[in-house]
Amino acid sequence: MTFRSTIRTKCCMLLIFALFFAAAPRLFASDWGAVLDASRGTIVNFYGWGGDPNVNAWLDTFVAPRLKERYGIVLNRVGMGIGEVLNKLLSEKAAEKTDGVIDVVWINGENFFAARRNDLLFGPFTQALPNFREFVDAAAGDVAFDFGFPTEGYESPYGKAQLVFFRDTERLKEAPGGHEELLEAAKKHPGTITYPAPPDFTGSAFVRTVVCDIVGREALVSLPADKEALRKAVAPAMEFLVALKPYLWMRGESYPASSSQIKNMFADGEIVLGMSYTPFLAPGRIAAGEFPESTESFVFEKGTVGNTHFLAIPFNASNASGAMVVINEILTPEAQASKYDPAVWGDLPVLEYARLSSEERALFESVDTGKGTVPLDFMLRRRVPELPANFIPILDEIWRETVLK
Amino acid sequence: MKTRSPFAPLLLFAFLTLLLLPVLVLLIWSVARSWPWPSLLPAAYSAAEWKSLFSASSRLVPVLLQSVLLAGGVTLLSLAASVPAAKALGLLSFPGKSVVEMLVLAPVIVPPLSYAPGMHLLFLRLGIADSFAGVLLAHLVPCLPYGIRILTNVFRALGDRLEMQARVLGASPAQAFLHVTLPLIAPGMASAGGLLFIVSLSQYLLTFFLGGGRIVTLSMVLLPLVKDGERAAAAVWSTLFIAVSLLFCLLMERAAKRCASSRDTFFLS
Amino acid sequence: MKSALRAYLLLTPALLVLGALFLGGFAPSLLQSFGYFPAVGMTEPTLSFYREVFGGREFLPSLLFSLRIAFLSSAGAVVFGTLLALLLLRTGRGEKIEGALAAIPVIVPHTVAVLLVLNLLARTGLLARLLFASGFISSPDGMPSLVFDRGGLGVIAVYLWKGIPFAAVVVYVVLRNMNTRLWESATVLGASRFQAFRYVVLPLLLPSLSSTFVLLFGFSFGAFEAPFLIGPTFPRALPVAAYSAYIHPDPTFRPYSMVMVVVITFIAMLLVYLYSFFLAGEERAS
Amino acid sequence: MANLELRNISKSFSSKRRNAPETVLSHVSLAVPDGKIFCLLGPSGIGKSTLLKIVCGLLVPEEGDVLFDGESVLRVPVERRGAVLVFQDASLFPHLTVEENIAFGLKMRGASRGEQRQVAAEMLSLVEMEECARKLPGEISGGQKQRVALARALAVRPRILLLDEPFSSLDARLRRSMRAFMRALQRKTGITTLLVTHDWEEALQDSDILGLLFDGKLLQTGAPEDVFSNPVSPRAADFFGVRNYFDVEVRDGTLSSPFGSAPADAPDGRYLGMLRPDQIALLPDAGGAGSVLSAEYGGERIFYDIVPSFSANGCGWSRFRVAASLEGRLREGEKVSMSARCDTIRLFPAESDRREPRETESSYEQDLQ
Repeated sequence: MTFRSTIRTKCCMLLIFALFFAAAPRLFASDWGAVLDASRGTIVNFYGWGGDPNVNAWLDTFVAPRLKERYGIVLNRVGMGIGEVLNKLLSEKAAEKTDGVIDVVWINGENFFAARRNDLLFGPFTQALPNFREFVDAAAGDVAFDFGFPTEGYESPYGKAQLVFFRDTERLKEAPGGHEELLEAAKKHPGTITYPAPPDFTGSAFVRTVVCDIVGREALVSLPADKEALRKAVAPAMEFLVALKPYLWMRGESYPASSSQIKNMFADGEIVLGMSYTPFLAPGRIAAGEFPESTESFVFEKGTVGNTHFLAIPFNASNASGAMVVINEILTPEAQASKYDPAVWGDLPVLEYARLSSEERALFESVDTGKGTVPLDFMLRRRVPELPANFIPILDEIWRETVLK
Repeated sequence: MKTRSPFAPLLLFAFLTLLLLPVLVLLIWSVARSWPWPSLLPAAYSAAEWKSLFSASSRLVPVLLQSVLLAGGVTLLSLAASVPAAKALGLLSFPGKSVVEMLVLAPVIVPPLSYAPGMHLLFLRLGIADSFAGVLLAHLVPCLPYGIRILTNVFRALGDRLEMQARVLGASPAQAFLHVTLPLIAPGMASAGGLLFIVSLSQYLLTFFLGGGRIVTLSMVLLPLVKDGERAAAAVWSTLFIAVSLLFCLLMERAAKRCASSRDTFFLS
Repeated sequence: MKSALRAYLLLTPALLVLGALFLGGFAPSLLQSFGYFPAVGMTEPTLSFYREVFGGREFLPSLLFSLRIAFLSSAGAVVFGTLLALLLLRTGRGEKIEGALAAIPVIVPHTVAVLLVLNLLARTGLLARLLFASGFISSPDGMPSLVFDRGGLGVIAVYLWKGIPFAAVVVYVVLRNMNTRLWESATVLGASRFQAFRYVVLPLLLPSLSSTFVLLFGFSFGAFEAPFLIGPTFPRALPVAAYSAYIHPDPTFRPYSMVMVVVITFIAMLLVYLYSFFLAGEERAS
Repeated sequence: MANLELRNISKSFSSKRRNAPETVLSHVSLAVPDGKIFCLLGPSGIGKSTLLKIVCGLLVPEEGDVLFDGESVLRVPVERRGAVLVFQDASLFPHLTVEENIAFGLKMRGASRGEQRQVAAEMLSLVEMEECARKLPGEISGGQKQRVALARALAVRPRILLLDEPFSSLDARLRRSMRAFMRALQRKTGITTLLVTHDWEEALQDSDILGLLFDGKLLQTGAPEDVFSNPVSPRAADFFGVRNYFDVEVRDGTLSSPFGSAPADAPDGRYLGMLRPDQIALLPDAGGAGSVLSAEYGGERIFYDIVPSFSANGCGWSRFRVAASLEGRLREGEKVSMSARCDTIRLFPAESDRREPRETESSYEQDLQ
């Protein structure tokens, strides 16, 4: 790749984005019908983490058939981690590939931050979605900002999640209300507590929860995204995690690589306490017979981190209009209520309750959140907003350097 | 060396058990619904994972089709390129042969991680990234060395006397190849084919990088299942993987045998 | 000269593919490792990424970890494989088992082998359950860490499971083709069974054993799946560390990944050289 | 050095193809006095080599005993038995130099390096191969390999030397010189030797005692000249090349054969008579009892194939082989009369087991091999 061609691409991109900025709202608001027409009969490639069979099944058996039926769109779900997706986009950008295969990408946090910084996303497009305009409060903190970074219409909310712990009440009698009690519990049940290693999404969120529990979110948000400054600020939290280490599974020498492993280990009885970024994971698994009936969810007194996860469209999506139809469909009350069901997925809805009709509200109220859950309002009151996106990789690195070593 | 002592057969049995037992455990996992610690056998069995394998959302048919077409195509192309190369390496001497031999050997040891990222950039520019053709080409790199190596040995064992004999008897080079060399190396090609098919089928990283998630083979399905600890589903897909490989190998073996027997009649007639 | 031309002509398709894709695929990695990555605006070649990676706190442990698992798994495979081959030969069951034995490690990919090892050796795996049933341990925590452990035992187990049958078949074929009179001559000259193996059979096996060792070493050193799936969190095997750096959300991190990729490739090429050296020895011997 | 005795050795191998075990040796007994060469002659098969492997301990007999100096060695393991076997293909260790090959046995016994080197040098000079000490087996000729193999065997000062067709893979000239070399070496070292071969000339020339082994049984043992001239059966006679057979009748102490009559001390009855090719004389004779079918020039002799006119009665050969001097060469188709001294006719029972030779002598010899 020559220097000149890079300049040329950059100019082209700028021009395209400028055009969209200026024209998008009007264009799409009036021409949703045109978008629907353009997308009819097309295939939309939906890229996202494929590690949760419940999520996969929901997309395959709920979303896909509805899209097929209503809009003639074939949804092709591709399981791929967001890191790989961004790298792929990056390579495509380097090679000036304009007809990319990824149409929709499941994203948030530091990945959205990185994607935006490298101009890997198409948009802004959210105002063009009828359902977004109708049901979503675009100004709400967890919609307008993603890990402290403005979304600017480049991603549309998909669901909300919060880190939730679960324990086997038969074996771990008391729910630890904070980090000290977690340490106590670990001392009492050595080798049966662990957390996934960051940069796993859940593990990383656990570390941030501990950081917020010990240092407090307020003490951090105003800091610059500088490794040394952050290292100093979170030092007490890292010290705590080091102190916790000897009592962890495998004496903290190794950590499970993913939250799904935590799930298996809990199901096998290898650990007595687990955690998930899917708040309603436990009831679904109890119902499936994998988790013991005595499983119960809980959150820290001072709360656990929570965030919104989003859907975005890559800069070179071949089927951007199809992608918008898919995203719009996911914002329907039916879809949001469907995935809210713990038996289906257990993901929190992103729609503004006040904007729903009574029938639509009934959809949500009829969902049985099942056994062993934390009540939704209780949980939301103990929700700590995520730290700024660009802190995340730095915190993960600090964890690797101080705790893992 | 054949002495009778009960120790050796026992040790052999232990060895084989250690090697084969895991496969049996795999089969049990594929029908286990719940297998809590510390039971030695599952607490509940169900065919749910097998049923879901055959349901539409598992995409069994497209995955199988893509896997077999890809591996089959890679096998054919690799063989086509391996035969002439192996002939050159097995029968001819030429300057730079040792360098060529090293290059031809290299991808057996050098991991795909070394060349897959760069290859992806290359393919993006050529416009064949995320396509079946791209993955097909990419798989040639780890597969070709095996094909060349096996067939080089075949050519070396065969020598060029018979082909020369055919030429002396009036066959053109093409005729000599078609009627003498090809039937003779066919069994070697068949057994090489079995291996190539499996090497291609097992490629994860290359398929992942070059297929961009669109080319979904058995390996692509398997790795996330294992990574995310979906043990029962992983067991089911693993069994399927082994079955497909085994089936292809058996087919190839039969083809090799048929080639061999037809070779015999060729000699007799 | 004419035969040389013919040889090159015959080699063209294969060399075209390998040259263009293999070398052409490696070239960008090499360039990026020196910080030449125009797509993200990095155009100044520099050695700083090498300095940073080599000076980083994870590189050396990762490299040593990879070398360690590669060495232990391939040495183990060669030793146990030889033992298995001798057993096959002694019991006279070789002919029947050889084919199946050769097939198993080939048709079962690393990913499945990982699953097998997990099912067997994890803390709640079958081995732990057997130990529990026989009263050796009282809880999964009493089970020694065999997978996800820092020593990489789980990863080694995967490579052993694949490598032992492979080495066994290689050794078995060489042993079977070896003149049994050499063994007999040694014993009539006064060598004990061990001496005959040590001084006659082993030296003759050595070229095959070495090339098998190098081949397996190369596989286990460069392969990514097994340490990715059941390796320890720290240190990560070099290919896993390279992969993780590769999928880092920030593209300017990619040169770090490529430095590791270049190191892996360099070591692999050394192994290729060694392998072809031993292979030549093997061909001379046969 | 020791005398060797085999008593009643039997051995069979289970055959995969046929269910019944295949008997290779049945009740073989023989003795080799100290310092002598015993030569075991027989068609190539597993029998002879099996016997050698039993002597050195590589195989265990099902029945019988092996004694060195009157002591059973069956329980002594192969590496301590002190009987060294030299294989047909020399079986040199390809990764060791000639010197290291020769010193191998000493090394196994834990001899010092100096001793190893000294003995190796001694043996190398014994087999006249000093210049090859540092060469690898791949770099020396076939005859040299055999000499090294001999030296390697002698280096451990074995009690018994076993040679399994040691020179059969060499060409004729080399074979002759190697045999002479081996004989001289054996005389020099005085080592008790058991040699197996399928070459009857070699067996006759090289042995002190000759044994004929066929179908796992020892047919005849004795001094070479005795075995040669007084075979116990047609089978034994056939070991030494083509023999001529014909009907003989004895009545009242008189033998009558196509070659005339003579007194005989055999009981009355029908017999099978045998004459060697050199025991028959030919004369051109228009009214003779045979005609020349073909003549084959054999250097010092000419071999004629004669079609006798008396073969029709069913018992004798349809063709005779006669060795004649070069003088008075006969033409093909010429009528001849055959004569022989009737007292040299060797008599066998009429129902003796024998085979008609095939078209040519050479194919018959191949058959023997």
